[in-house]
Amino acid sequence: MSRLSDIPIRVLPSVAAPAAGDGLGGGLGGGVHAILAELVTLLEGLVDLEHGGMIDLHSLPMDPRDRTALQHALGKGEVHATLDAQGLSQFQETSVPGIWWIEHRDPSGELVAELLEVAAVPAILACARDEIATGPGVLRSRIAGLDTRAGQGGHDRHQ
Amino acid sequence: MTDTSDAPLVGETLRRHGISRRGFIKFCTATASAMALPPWMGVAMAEQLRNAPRPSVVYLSFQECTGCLESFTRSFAPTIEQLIFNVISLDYDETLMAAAGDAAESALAKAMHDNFGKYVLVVDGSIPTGADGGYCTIGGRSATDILREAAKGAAAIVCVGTCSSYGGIAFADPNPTTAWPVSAIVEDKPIINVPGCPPIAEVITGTLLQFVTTGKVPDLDEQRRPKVFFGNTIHDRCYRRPFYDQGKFAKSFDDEGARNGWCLLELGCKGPTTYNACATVKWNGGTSFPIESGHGCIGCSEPGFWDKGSLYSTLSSAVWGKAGEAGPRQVLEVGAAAVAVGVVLGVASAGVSRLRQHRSEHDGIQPSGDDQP
Amino acid sequence: MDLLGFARGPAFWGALAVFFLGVVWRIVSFALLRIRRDRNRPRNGMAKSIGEGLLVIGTRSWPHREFIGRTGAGEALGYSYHLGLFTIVLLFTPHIAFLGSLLGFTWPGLPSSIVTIVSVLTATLFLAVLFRRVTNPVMRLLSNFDDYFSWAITMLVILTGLAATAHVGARYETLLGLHILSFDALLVWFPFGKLMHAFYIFPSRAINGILLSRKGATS
Amino acid sequence: MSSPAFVGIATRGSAEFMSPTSQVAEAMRGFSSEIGALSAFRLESCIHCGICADSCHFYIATEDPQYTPIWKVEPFKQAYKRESSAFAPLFRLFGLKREVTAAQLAEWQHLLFDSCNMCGRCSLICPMGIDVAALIEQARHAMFDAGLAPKELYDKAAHQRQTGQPEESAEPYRDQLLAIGREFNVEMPMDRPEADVMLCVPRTDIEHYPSAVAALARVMQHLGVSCTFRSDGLVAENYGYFAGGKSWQRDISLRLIEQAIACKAKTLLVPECGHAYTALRWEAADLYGKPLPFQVRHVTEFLADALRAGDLKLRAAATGPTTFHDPCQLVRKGGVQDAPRAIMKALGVELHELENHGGFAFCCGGGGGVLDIERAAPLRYRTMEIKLREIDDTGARTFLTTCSDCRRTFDDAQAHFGWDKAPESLLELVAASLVNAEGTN
Repeated sequence: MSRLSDIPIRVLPSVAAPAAGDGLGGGLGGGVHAILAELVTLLEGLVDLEHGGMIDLHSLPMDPRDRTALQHALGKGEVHATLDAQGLSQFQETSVPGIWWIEHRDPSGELVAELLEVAAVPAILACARDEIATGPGVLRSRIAGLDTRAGQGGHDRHQ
Repeated sequence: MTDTSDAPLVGETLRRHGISRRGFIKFCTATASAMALPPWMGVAMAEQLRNAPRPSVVYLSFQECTGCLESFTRSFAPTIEQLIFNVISLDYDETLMAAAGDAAESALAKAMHDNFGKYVLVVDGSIPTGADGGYCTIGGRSATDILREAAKGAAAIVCVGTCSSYGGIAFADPNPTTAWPVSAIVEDKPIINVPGCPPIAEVITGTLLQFVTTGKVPDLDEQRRPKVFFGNTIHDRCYRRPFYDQGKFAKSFDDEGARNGWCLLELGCKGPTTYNACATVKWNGGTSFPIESGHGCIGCSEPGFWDKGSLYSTLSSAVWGKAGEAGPRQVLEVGAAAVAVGVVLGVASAGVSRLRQHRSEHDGIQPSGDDQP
Repeated sequence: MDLLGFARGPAFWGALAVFFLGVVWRIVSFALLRIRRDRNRPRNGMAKSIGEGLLVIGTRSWPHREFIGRTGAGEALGYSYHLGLFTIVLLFTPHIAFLGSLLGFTWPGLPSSIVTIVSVLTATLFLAVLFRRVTNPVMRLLSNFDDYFSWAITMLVILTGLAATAHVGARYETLLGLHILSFDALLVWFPFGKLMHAFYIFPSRAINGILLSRKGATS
Repeated sequence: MSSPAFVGIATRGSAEFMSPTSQVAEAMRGFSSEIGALSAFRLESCIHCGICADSCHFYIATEDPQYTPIWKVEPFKQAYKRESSAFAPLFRLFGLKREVTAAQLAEWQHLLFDSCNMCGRCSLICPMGIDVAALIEQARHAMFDAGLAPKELYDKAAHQRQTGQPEESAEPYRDQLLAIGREFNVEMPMDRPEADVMLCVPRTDIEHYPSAVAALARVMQHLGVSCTFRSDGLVAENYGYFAGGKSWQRDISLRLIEQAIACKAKTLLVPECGHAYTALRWEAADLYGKPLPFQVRHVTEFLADALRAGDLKLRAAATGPTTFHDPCQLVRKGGVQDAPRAIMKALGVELHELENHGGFAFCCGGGGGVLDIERAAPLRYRTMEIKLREIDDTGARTFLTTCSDCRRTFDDAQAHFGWDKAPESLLELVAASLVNAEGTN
């Protein structure tokens, strides 16, 4: 090949949508079965021991077709949550109760972690006890602030 | 840059920068994911780090190309900003620091003095020892001297890049500057190698983070690389591995196989013998890695990769001389020489045998009709 | 230099040189001994003798009907592991790449999984062959160091190859280095022992076939 | 250095004439001198697969691994590796191959002579294509040179070399032959100065089967062939061949060759004797040093030619179900594959082939001089059972062959086992089935 234009270009069919009947075996990694099997184990653990777990999708060798197959297998549930801390994070409940599809992105929008969490609610969403413990104080000081403002007519200001 | 003699805790710094608990857990989760640690470790790491002091880090550059630092500054998880501002105290780095000249050198002296025995020494570049160290001097002092002095007070040395880890391109034949890796100069300090040309950014930051979190040298392999990043070959974790198992190989860079994303082994991919995290952590924030872009692994995180023959010769192929790739010409050369010697020996051997036979005939045995079937 | 570099570099070229040198030395040493002209009037002319003799290369690959009952199983065992070895050596892609780098051309290979299965089968057959050599009174009587050593060195190549493919026991590059090194050892041993039969088998069949055909004798 | 004749004297009873060490040296030197490219190639090629054992009736009958054909030349393989092979200096330097000892060689006398008929069946089974029988023949030469040929074979060879007869006889064979002619009323052409065909006879026939001798003369007479016996070259057998004395074999063959040349024969006719065919057809010219000025034909080949030319007419022989034993030296090794069966076909013989027949037939058990070695008899009887069972299995009533040594061996078995069959000569059957010019007997 002497010139770039000599290299023939061929458009491959999109890998985003698996062909009908492709099933779970559509991808190359063959890991979709394994992931689903691990989810079953984690779900059973959640029911019996009230202790779920997480699967890090980032570290698994998956090609786009595997990913699509996994998404198809899990489906979409009712709850969707967004966390805005050091970039946006999306929490999507799947159609399988107790399984959450989590994407963490950094401030520039890059995907930095992708997880499947097996839990009633993703742990990161719940408020920590020590933080809740600071709540009354915060509120009290705000009440005090309201009183002051009412008294002084000062402008609203958050901490 | 912070004075760290009684360093503030990481958590405190975080709060000061307005980073929430969730934000930090998320950061640690992403880091754990990048380091291929179990996801729950991210949470544990977050808790531990919040209560750890920010350690001082000194970054020395010797015979290098700044590629490693370029890579370092492109870390996505954690970002270099997150790392520098929240977790560590980068007290000296010629390239990144604002100070220059004597001010920079005195910052180095102060950091080494204040944190003696506690700071982490990061080194990139090989150390040239030829010409009395004259090939690389900073402020009139040779790289060897600077390294030796800086190493004295270091808790550990992290060698970033193939040059400081193994000597790299400067060390390659014929090694004109008599360059050496850090491990050849410093022998009494724990050394963590993070090789690669350059290393993956997340692997550099992850290694630092892990050391900072635990305060301990992680599990290393025989090349002193953290097993958590260098425990598997590229080949083991390669998404093209199924094609290898099916025997589907690209034969050239623009053939059907290459376009179909088949295994690049025959195009010289060194994945099977290269230990690195490229296939899992990937590059540019997890965008892709060389094989995903259609080029085989060149094995840059392995010792002496510059001297192991062509980047495009198959891994199992024979190598000729110190670095050259072998081919039919060498087979012919070696074969012809060996055959020639073999013929000479064979003729001599047959000659001796025939002489012995001839003599025995003269000794009285009748000549015999040899060899009728 | 690491093990792999040594194995596929100096060790390989040294072994290849010994291989060529030894093979030629050994063959020339006997090929240049006297060949007495056969003065007896042949029954079949040269052309026919050569034709029939060359046929023996094929016909002797399987026992004559009269012998199958006693030797069929044993020969089948022998040939099957040879077929296995050929499959592994010639159709495993990394091997093709290796040979290709030396010869300058390549050919299509088999899926690695199939080659792995063949390798395991071949190794099993190889064990059976050793078992037979040790238990069969005739073979035990005939066997000497050459037989056991040639067996062992070939088995070593198979096992290190399997270990390298399966990543068992050590790092891949170490296993690959050991595999290539064991192959180097096999190359060095080749001219000195029975492995030479690879060069002998077809000429031997043909020459004796020609000489028998010359007499019109059964071959 | 001793001449072979001297070695022979040692064998004949006074072994002290030659120390064991020099015996071995002699044998190995002899072997080495005979090693040419071909034999070396054969020795090189063996892969110790042991498959040849399964072709050998001595092994099949006894399952004793020492009877594996290639094992019978083991000391010579050892000697070759040590003395003549490419790496001989290494073998000697590191002592990788021991020197062949006298005791070892003496032990191998049993394997090379008593338990080998040189039938060549092993040469057909070897997957490496090694002609094992050819190697054994060379090993026998070395054994002879070492003075280790069995006494019976040695004595007969020595006698035949000196007198032309393997043994003393009450009357010279010439006279016996003429007497047979008188007894069977057939003219014995003797010592004619010129003839197209020179005849000779197995001395086995003279002593045991005079009718076969008569049959030969009768058939020749019938065909009107110009032929003659020569009193100085009567005996077809060659004990030099059996004993392994190559120069003796040559001397013995020379008698026939010289007589054939003397009477300007175009053909030397080998009678019903297998090893005589091998010795004259496939080895004589080499020993003679140049191509023979006449052709060597076996009597069955000669008769088959006559049949084809229409010179010989035969009437059907009422032999009933019949089987045929293929003499190894003729059929397997000699290439006389078609002639005997062409003749049987012309005779209208109802042929029931043996399980192993043609080129793959088992030896009768007496070939290679084994019949003459007294101590070998028990082993020979064991191995013969294979052959006798095969013959019985055909259900044939008549049993033909065309080699007097084979015939002798079967007769001996008949006596030993009380077997119910006796071999008959194909030549005699032909002689009895001749159709004369008028179309009657």
